[in-house]
Amino acid sequence: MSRLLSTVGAIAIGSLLAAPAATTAWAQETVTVGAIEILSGPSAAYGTAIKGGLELALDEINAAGGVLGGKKIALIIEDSAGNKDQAVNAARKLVGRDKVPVVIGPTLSNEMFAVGPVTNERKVVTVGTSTTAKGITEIGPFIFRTSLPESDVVPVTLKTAKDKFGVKKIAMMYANDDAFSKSGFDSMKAAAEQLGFEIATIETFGSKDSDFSAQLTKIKGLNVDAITISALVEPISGVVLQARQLGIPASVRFIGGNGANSPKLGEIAGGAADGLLVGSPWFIAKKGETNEKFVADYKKRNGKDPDQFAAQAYDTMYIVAKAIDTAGAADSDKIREALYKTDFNGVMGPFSFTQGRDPASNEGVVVLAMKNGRFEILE
Amino acid sequence: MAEWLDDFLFTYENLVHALGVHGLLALSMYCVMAVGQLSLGQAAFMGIGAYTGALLTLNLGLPFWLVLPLSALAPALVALVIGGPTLRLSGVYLAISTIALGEVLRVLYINAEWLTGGALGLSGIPRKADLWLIYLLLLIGVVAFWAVGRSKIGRAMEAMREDEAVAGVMGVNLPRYKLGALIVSSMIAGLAGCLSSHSNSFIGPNEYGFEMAVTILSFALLGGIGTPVAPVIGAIILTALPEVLRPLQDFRLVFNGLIIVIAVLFLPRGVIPFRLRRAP
Amino acid sequence: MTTLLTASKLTKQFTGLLAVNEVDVAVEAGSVHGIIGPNGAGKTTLFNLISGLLPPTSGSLTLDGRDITAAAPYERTRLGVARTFQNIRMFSDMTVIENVMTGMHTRLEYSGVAALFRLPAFRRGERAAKERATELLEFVNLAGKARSRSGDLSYGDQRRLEIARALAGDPRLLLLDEPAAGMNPTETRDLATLLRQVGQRDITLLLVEHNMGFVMDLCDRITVLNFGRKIAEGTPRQVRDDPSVIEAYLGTKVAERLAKAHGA
Amino acid sequence: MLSQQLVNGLVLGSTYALFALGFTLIFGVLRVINLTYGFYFSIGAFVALTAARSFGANIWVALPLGAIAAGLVAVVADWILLTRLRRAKAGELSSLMVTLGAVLALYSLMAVFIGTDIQRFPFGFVDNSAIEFSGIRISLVQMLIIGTTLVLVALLFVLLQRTKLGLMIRALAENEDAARLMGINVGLTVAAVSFLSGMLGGAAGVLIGLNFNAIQPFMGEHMMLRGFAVIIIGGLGDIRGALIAGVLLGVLEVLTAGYISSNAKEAVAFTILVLTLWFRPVGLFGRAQAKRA
Repeated sequence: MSRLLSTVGAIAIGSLLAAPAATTAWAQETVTVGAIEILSGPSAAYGTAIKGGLELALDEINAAGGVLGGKKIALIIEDSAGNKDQAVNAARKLVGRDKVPVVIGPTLSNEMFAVGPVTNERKVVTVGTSTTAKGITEIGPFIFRTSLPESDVVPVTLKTAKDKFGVKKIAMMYANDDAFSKSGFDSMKAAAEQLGFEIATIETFGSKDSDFSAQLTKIKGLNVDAITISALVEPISGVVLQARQLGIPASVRFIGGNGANSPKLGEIAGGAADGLLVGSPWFIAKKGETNEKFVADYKKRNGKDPDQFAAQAYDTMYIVAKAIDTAGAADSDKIREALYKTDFNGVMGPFSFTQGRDPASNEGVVVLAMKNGRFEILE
Repeated sequence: MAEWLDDFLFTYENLVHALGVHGLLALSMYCVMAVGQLSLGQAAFMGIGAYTGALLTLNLGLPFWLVLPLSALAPALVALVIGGPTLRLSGVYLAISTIALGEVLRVLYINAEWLTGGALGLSGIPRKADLWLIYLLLLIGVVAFWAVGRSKIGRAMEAMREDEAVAGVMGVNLPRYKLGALIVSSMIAGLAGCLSSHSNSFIGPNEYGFEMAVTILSFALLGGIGTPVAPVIGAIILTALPEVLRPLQDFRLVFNGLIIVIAVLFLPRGVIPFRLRRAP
Repeated sequence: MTTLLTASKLTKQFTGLLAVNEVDVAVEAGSVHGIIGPNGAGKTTLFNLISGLLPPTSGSLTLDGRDITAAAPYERTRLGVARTFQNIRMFSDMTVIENVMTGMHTRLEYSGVAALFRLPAFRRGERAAKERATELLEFVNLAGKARSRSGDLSYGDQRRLEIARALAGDPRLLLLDEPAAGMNPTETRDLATLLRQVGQRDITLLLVEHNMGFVMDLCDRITVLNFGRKIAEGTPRQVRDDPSVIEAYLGTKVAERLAKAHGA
Repeated sequence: MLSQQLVNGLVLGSTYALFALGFTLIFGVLRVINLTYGFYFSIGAFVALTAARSFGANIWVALPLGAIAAGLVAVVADWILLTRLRRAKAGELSSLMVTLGAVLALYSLMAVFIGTDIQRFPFGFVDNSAIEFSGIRISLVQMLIIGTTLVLVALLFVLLQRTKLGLMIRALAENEDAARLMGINVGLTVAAVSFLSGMLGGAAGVLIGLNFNAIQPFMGEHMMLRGFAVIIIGGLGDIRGALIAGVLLGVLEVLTAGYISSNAKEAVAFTILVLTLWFRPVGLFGRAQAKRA
């Protein structure tokens, strides 16, 4: 039996060994950067947008002469399918086989919690572009992120709601079964308490639920000024639609977290979502030459409008390329040092890292309001 | 160690871990199916082991040699509660209630935030599950099933699988065997869970659900349950194949599902159809 | 003589059908007791009640003075009840000798731990079991086929294997459900010889059979069932001459003849 | 507020009952826990959605279309997956496993081809307005769901008790061999039962997809877990039991979320399921003894 086992093992290992030789030969003229994104499965939309943003920036950087005096950047994007194990396997492959000095991604905070310890152990710089959960950069000294954590964005939104619309009494809702929504809610609750809101009730639901009538009926009876919601866009759309169906008036605004910041909300919920407020590190109609060019080029390259994930990825690719250049070598330690010194002005506005490897400023955050199924900047 | 070997092991460490852990899970599935029962709770039992192990390590700082057996004990208690009422009934009741078990536990992990971290799960679990330990346990498991399989217990189990009523007439204490098999299988799954949480550093509440349960079932059905090695080989094939054949990854679940259909309809003995001899 | 098995007012009701209706049977230790009756008389149901495969609706069962009405099949086996089935139910993937050894389940005393570590108790037990199984196979004339897959045996061989498997548990009471069904006269004669030898081993036999010659020849005492009720009991001679029995059997035949006449 | 919550519970419960009808019918007659049932639910909803989108079908066209399509899928699925096992008289666990594998493959295949994004019926597909009386709101779709559930249960009873097909189905449910001896075309009756349950599943998919306006391939799987709870609580194979258990479960879930905690809502179904298994495995209304091991 043990012979059988070892035979199977040998076959598996043999076929795995066959692959790695290919990538090393051209590593001399190029700097290889890895990325792990969700390109298939239920959440593929996020990864696809990120891929679009990364590749657009990459084309521009390479066309302008690359890094380190003429070396081009090669980007290897691995698919995680939103699966933690697959993400870790991808990270191990990028680090162990492709020997990349930098990994961009992975897409979800959950994946980062699994991937981070692995890359950090190998001292490979890892830059999250879309991981907004609490504690991401605390995984280790090699873990950075360019996405503003929810705790930086949400207070801006809530404060706007308070100042502009006189919101005082709120109900809070969140999906309690996924890390993204839960951690968004934690930030929201902290911000709401700090701003002195009266929290009438906290209601939860599951990400895959389709019936929210019980929670919403309860909220309806509490006469709140606004409802905060932290979840992915699909359940948010469902909640918003049912709230209006149950007769919660349009004057009771929804205030969304990062998950609500998606054009899909308008597509699905239509007019029911009108009035919803959301804070965003980036907005498609943001003024400025850099952004307008980015939006136009992205649309030309990918055939659709960019979203915040694409924008963050686009900036991140530039930030990483600059750091490689500054470091003077494709060496993880040096790139890490260089990242601390980042001073970049991209589509999201001025950018630098804190000592805790998070974005330093939330100045770029704009508050958007839904109107006729589309987001507009709240003036 | 040579650098390339180091890199190689690093690259495939997860896969090699997963092969061992999945082997144990397949063995746990084998244990139930060998007495003709169907449990879809192996993923849930694995989850209990994973959480128990992680919590004992993180909160109490117990040594791993103590954590491991405790992680096997916790799912055994749950198996006792589930198996008690359902094993008296026809087999579908166990299957359904074990599916439900996975769901109940998921809700529990999500809501017992103070303990389990809720949706955020538990992170920073130290990596204590060494490769040799995983494979040693797998080997012990296979050998133990092999040894017990060649005794009156093995004969009783096969008899139950072939014709439960007649096995009863032969004097096999059916409730005791069924419950025993469920408990042993939950313990193996718990061990696998504990080993996986101590090699992954992060666990979350949504990892031990329906899909994982079906995947574990497909291991055993592909390999067959003629001998204890067969399901392990099934697990190795189904774990390694998507890694070798990348395009298969998109269709991973479709593939696992079809494996089950094909195995039940056309390959009821699996790809390793040999049968363990049970008499000298 | 003492009574080994007593059924009193044993009743089994299925939806809309009284399959066994207040049947009293007393089986003497050491006897060969037959149960006969037309099709659908409730014979197999009675067997299933005695071996514990079905719970009775009412009534009670005692074995050697001990109430076994609620005992599970395995407990009855332990107390010495064994049976064969009308439609042979073999563990067909197992070898012949494995089938017989499975029948010894209750007689093997070693523990799981002993099996796991191959302790002396296990080795002793298995060795003895193998010897005993070989002996039983010789007894039913299957010694040469000990390692064949039992599903591949001929019909007659399977019948005899089932008897060997039942005997392996050292029963005091052996229930045989139509043991001669599907056998040719020679095979039937051999079977009768075999069963007489079994009887000499201090084993009480209770058998259901359609082959009248076989039953009359073999049994010490016969119970007749019809529509779930006991209609007669006694020695073969008494039963043969009992008018209600003749009516039960003849009645059906007459009815058949009448039906045929109508059809034509 | 309590009355509104009761209405919410009634609507939710009707969706559970509606979903469980066909599921329990299959078990009652064919003695199979057929997990592909969840897929009939998804496919019914998708066919209706496609009809509404591609040629602007209204609900009265899309609903039967979705139901019939799901019915046909059910007949084919049963034929491919279960005929062989039925002929071999394989145990109920084999059929459970085969449908389990098949349903996973079907959902995933559907997801690979049409994605897992939630899709919705076009705006204005049905009248979204709601009726309000003494503070209770109920939308037309919700009334449609409750109404359809009641009508379908009634039709099913009439079919089973008053028609020749019903007689054949009942005979098959009682005993397959006996039914064959009575001259019943078993294959045809099996197909009819599959078609019926597929239609029920498909119709449930359309209506529930419409009510929550969220359609995606795995919608059947999420419903399935509730489905298990309902058919076990109601008693396996018991149509009336499924109706009552479904409504009961919906009301309890809503009341739990409304008055205890929305965290606990998810646990309601499974708590009752486990209690049922412990104390009343024949289901709430079962009389017969549960099948013994």
